[in-house]
Amino acid sequence: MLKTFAKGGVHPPENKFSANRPIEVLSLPAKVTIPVSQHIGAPATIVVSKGDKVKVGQLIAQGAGFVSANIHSSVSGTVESIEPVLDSSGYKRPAITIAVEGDEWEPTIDRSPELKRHIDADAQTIIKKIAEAGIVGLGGATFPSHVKLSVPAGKKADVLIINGVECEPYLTSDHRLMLEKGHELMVGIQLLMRALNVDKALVGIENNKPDAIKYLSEIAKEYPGITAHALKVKYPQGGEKQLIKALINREVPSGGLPIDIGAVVHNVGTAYAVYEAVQKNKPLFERVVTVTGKNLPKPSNFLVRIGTPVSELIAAAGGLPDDTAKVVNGGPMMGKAVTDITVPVTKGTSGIIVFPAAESKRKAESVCIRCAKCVSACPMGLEPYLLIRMSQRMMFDKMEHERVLDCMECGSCSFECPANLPLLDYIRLGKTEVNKIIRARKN
Amino acid sequence: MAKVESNFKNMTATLLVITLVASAALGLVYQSTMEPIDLAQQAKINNAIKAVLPEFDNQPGNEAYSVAVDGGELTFYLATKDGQPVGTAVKTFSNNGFAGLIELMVGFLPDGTINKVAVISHKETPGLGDKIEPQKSEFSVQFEGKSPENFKLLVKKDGGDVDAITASTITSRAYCDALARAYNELKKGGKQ
Amino acid sequence: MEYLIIIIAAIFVNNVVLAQFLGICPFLGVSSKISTSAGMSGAVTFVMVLATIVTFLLQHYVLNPLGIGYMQTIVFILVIASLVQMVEIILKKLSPVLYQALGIFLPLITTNCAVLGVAILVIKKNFNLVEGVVYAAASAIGFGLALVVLAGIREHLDLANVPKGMKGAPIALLTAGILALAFMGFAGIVK
Amino acid sequence: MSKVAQLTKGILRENPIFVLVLGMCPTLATTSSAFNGMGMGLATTFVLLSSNVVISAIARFIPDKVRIPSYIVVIATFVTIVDLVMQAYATKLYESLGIFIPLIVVNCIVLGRAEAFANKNTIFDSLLDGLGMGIGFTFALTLLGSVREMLGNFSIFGLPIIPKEPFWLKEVFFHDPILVFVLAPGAFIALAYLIAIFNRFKK
Amino acid sequence: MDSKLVVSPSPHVHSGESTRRLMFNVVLALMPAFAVSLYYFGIGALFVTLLSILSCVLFEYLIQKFILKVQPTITDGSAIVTGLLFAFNVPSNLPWYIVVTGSLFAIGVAKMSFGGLGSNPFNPALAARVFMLISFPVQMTSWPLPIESRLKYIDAVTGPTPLAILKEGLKKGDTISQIADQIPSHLQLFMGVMGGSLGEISALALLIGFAWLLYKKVITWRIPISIFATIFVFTGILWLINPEQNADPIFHLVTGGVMIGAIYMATDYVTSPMHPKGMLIFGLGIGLLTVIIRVWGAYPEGVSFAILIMNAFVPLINRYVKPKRFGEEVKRNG
Amino acid sequence: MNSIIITAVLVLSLLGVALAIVLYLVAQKFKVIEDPRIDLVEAVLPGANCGGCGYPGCRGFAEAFVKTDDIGSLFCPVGGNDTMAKAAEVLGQTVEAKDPMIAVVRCSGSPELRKRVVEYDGASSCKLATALYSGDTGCQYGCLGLGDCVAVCKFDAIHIDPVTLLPVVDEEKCTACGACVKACPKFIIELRKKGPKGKRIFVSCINKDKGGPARKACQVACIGCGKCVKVCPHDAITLENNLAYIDYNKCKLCRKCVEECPTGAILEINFPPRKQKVEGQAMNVESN
Repeated sequence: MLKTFAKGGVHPPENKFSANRPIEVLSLPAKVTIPVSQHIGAPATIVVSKGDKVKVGQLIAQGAGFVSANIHSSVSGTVESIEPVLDSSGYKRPAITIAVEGDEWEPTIDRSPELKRHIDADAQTIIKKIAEAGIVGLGGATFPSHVKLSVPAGKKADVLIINGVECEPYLTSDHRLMLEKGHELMVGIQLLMRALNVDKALVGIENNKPDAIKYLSEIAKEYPGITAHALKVKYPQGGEKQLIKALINREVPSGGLPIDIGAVVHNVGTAYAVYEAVQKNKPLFERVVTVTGKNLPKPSNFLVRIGTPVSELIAAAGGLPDDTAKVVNGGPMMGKAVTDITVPVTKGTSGIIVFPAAESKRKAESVCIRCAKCVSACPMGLEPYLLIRMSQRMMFDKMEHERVLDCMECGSCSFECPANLPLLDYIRLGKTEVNKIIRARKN
Repeated sequence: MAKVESNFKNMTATLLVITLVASAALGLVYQSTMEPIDLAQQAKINNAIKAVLPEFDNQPGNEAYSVAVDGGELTFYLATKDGQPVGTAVKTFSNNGFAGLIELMVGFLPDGTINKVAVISHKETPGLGDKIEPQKSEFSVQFEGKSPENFKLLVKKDGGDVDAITASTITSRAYCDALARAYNELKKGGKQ
Repeated sequence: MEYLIIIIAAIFVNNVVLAQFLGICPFLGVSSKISTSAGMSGAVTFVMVLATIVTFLLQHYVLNPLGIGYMQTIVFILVIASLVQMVEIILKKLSPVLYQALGIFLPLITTNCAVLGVAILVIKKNFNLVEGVVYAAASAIGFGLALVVLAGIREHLDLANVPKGMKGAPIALLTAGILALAFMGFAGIVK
Repeated sequence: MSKVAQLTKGILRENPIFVLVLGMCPTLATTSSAFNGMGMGLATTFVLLSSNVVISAIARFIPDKVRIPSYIVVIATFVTIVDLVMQAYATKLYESLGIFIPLIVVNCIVLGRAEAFANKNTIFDSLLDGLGMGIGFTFALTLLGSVREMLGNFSIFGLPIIPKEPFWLKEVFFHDPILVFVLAPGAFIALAYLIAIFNRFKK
Repeated sequence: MDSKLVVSPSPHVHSGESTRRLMFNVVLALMPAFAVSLYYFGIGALFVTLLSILSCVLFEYLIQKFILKVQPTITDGSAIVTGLLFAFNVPSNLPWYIVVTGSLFAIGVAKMSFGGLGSNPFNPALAARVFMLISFPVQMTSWPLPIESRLKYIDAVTGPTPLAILKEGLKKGDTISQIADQIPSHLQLFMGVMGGSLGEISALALLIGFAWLLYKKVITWRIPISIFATIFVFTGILWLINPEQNADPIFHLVTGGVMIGAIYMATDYVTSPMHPKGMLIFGLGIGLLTVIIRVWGAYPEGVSFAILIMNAFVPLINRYVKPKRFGEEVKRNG
Repeated sequence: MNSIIITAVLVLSLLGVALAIVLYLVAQKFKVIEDPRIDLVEAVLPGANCGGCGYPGCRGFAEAFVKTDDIGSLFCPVGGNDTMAKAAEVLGQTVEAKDPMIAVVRCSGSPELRKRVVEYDGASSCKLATALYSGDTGCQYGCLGLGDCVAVCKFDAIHIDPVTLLPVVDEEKCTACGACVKACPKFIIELRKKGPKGKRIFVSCINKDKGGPARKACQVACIGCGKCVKVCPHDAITLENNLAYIDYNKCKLCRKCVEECPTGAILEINFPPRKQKVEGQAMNVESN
């Protein structure tokens, strides 16, 4: 019996069309648009101005405050404009547009392909380098990584958990990364272990990637303390709390963080970025993105510069199919539908999924028949059927009581609902309102 | 309109007056209705007896006597006309009803044959057991003019002569049980 | 065993509300929330037992010996009304906590015909004092059970799309009706 | 408000059962037949009428703090009178109404009208009000009783409503009445729909 | 691509499950039992079932269209399930007007008055059955004998159910061994050779449907199994105490409405608890009440009443029995 | 006299006296002190408990009203001046009359004038859609048309027009309680002076984009050209962030700005029709 988390979860069709497509480097676009808020926290402060010449890897926006991250240019060229541009949030937000001229990198970056296994940086240096490189959680949460590594006083991490689950259907970028950059990943994990001062790291991988499990288990033998673990395929195992529960059987308390029970979770993509930042001095300005879809001619995994328009990726994957009616940034369960395919790739873009018209629109809602499928699907043990009714009737104080804030918006409830109720929609609404109530109470 | 103040004296006085008037009024009404109420009670018993016996002219209620039996009580009412006995009404019961106690009034003619049976009270299921009431089914008619000597007071299923009410064997059994009890006591101590 | 029969009969078989139609007004009025219905049940239990004891003593030691049984109604209701008020005062003074939980329901109890009804029934059924108390307590529990269950269903229906005309009293009555149907299943458990 | 309106408001606009939803216990308990319902309604009307008149007459002599007990005594007196009189002259009805005769005393309508109307209006107005409310109450009980009797016994005021001819009417369509309506659950269900229908027509 | 892009909140995929499919699976699961009842009760079973389904669907349509004035939703299949279950809970010789009245009560009173599918606190088919049982006690308790009544409807030969034989015998003062020869063997009971409601007789057929529902994940095992277990244990204890006054637990499981009630009626989504623990409590309650009514009550069968009573408790169970939250142990610190 | 009557009289009288004593003691010992004026004030309030006054329900308002020194600072938007005068009467004071207000919707972007560029498919809630994207049109300020304002209105005074897909305020029913103002996540609804005979003029747009993008997204957008500011004789119009705003306290309803506006973003309501029409869309809103 394979390990998995205890409660709830669903198993959507996997549809991993691009699993066998090696990572390709996407050719440079003519222009990139780099938003300055690509992470959770305050937007970064822009440090270049219109007309400036920039190089690849040059700092163009400085992290503002504690929970924020640096942003670097992903191309070389001229800053064409600094003004609000529509991004995948659906809003126009401040961004730096750079016209690409050549491909000139900052000289400090080590561009050699060979593996650098020896680690000479100490914990402080590692965290500092990660912060400088602007690394955020690449699984999609985009939480600044250096913040996660700075364990608050009085707490102690005893285990590092590496998320190679990739439980979202369709996406394969982490899968390819594990297969193709296994050793770099291992070194990255070791760097993270040193930064956290732990001697144990567990890599959790779902059983639908047997090649990755086999490969990583093998090479992990060379890296003391690191082990790879196969997990039963069940969404949302990639959720921090579920992954911790599955691997070490600890439960993060309600309202708490993984560090409260001694665990820190990082994505494999993040670990790879950490390797590049610390060992190769390379800031985060490119990432692996899966471009896929049922009717897309050539589902692929691309190494993409941040700021590249999504339309370029789709073009490289064979072009937008005629029947496309929805384009999603991220996985099908938690990703965000974009309002325009020209929006730029950001640090949090793990995949672009193109949906045909037939699968784009929701089916008509009927009424709740109290089948309790949402209750059994919820990995947090909540009662979505109750929450949606409360939310629709604006009973927000009661929703707080029902722990609506524990919801991590995995979408399992909406996925399962036979009545096609917009459960998660209303729960989200409730969460926003409850947060407002809590804030008002604190003031 | 000036309200009366709520002080101790006023409050006590008010209540006193009201209760005085109320109790006096009630007393008067009670006195004047005492007799009609008694008469009504009498009439009720007489009516029940009338329903099961031929015409009589005495007040059987005044000459009733009771016998304790099987944890209950049977009451015998002797009816006469012109001094001649016309029959005995027996208030009888059975505890074996579907929902407990069933009370019947059985009218026996002087020769021991059943004249008529009326139901005084029961809690049987409406639509099923309540068919023992004469106005709800023909069930009770089958006993009329039968003497328990040769008409076995048991349902046919148990080897008797009684056609049970459809789907209410238990009630029918209890009914027979009550009748049998009345007849047995009547034979034992009755017919004075 | 006899007490057990009285208890089961009063709670399930002849439930005060569902089979005897006593206390319908509070049953409909206070059943929109579970918490208030629970408070009401507590208050009713308390008053019902107390009222039964007092009225029982009055009936058997005052009214009957004096031959004025016909004054039952007027005496009982006066006693219950003032009893409720006294309980309210005493509670307020002695146990503010209890008063908070039950007190607000006390004024409603005067016009709860279940209290007067049970007091009269205890006399009618020829119970002795202990039986009377047991009967009163069980009746109150039966009342509370029906009330809390109805409140649960009504809270559930608050979140449902009850047709306009059925909202409020009709749907509560209808629920009570089906509840009464279901409770008929207990028929015959106690003779 | 005109005197006529004073009288008629209780019948429809402020009907104690269908609109105010008061006095539910006797409404449900005594309406297994139209006759019983009407009997209960009339008994209540008498109490309502008399207590309204008396209370409006004596209201201003009663200190506030003993208002309620005084009213209760007045009401209880009339209830007991009804009780005794019915026992004497309407034994059958008295027995089928049972405990609900003394319980008129706690019928919210009676005390409610005393509190809300009689103690601040003239005797004549109170009389009209009591009469109107009583008629409304009687109307509601008779209606409910009729409906229940019709469905549960196929009769109204004891008279069968299904004609004997043609025979197939009884054999095919109305073989057996829906018994539940003369039992406890039927009372709740019938009243629920009567109020719902009333709500519908009110709008 | 020339149409507008669709923007919707996540998730962007759906399991494809629908109310209609769930209902369809319930209907499918009831088919073995229907086949058995057709075999035993013949045209009566066919007529009553079709009439019940037809009138339920028709009443739902008429009420939604003309009284509530909403878009009729008869295509969701719930009215069909209600009709089917109501028919399965009545004798196959039930006069047509009772079937129609029952359907009207199920749909009009027990379902639509509360707001339709998803809102009704009581199982419509069961509420209707109990309503009819009390209204028409004779017709609702005259059970056609299996096989013999195949070609008859109204004038079928009737006889009591095993439970009624048991109840009556015990009331009369007989012992179990005296009654035993009037009752079919356990195997016959299991196969369904007995008088009873048209769909409840064959435990075997109903269990086949149970397996289908479990396989299709329409229901979970919790409610049925907890009912079976409670009845088994409770009657088992009584039986061990006095086997001459109490029937054995197997007898209790395979007779009457236990199977159809536990598998199809108690598990009705709308009227059963939402959480695993609540489901177990619900099943326990139904089991206990069933046995209490069967053994001590006036009615020989108590499953319908038991489920209906527990239906009333479901809101309370849902409210006070909550699923275990993730990370429950520590209190929220924000 | 019969002895039964005498005992009855005695018993009941004793009971009556005993009760009177008890109740008297009760009345003496437990007096509840609450300002009776609160009830009186509450009685004159509308009882809608809408919270438009800023207090939790009408009772809360009544308490505050009785306690406060300056009753002029409190106002019940639902009841309006009549109610306030009555309430003040209870306290023996007078209040100054306030100008009646009404909710206005500051967006005229019907689908015809403001092209939809994407299609929304989710729960019908503006708040929710706001979290998802800026709207289904090129204008990220405009009305989403999902009706959060309709849902919160206690007076049934606001509805989404099926043609324009914009909220329309029912002048008769609107009490200016402000619930819709709070509910709109786009801040499109504003409380403005109702004006004499309901006449009022306002800029029906809150687009802060520059002229080009604003015009491109919506034909009736305020493009921040400033013509109205120049033409206004009363200094009532200000321009900030490419958006004009008319101060309703200064506006004298001369309607010069309406004629001047090149896009038709300024609306005039309840004016008699004039000879030359500005644009069709002004009629749309008027004809509610």
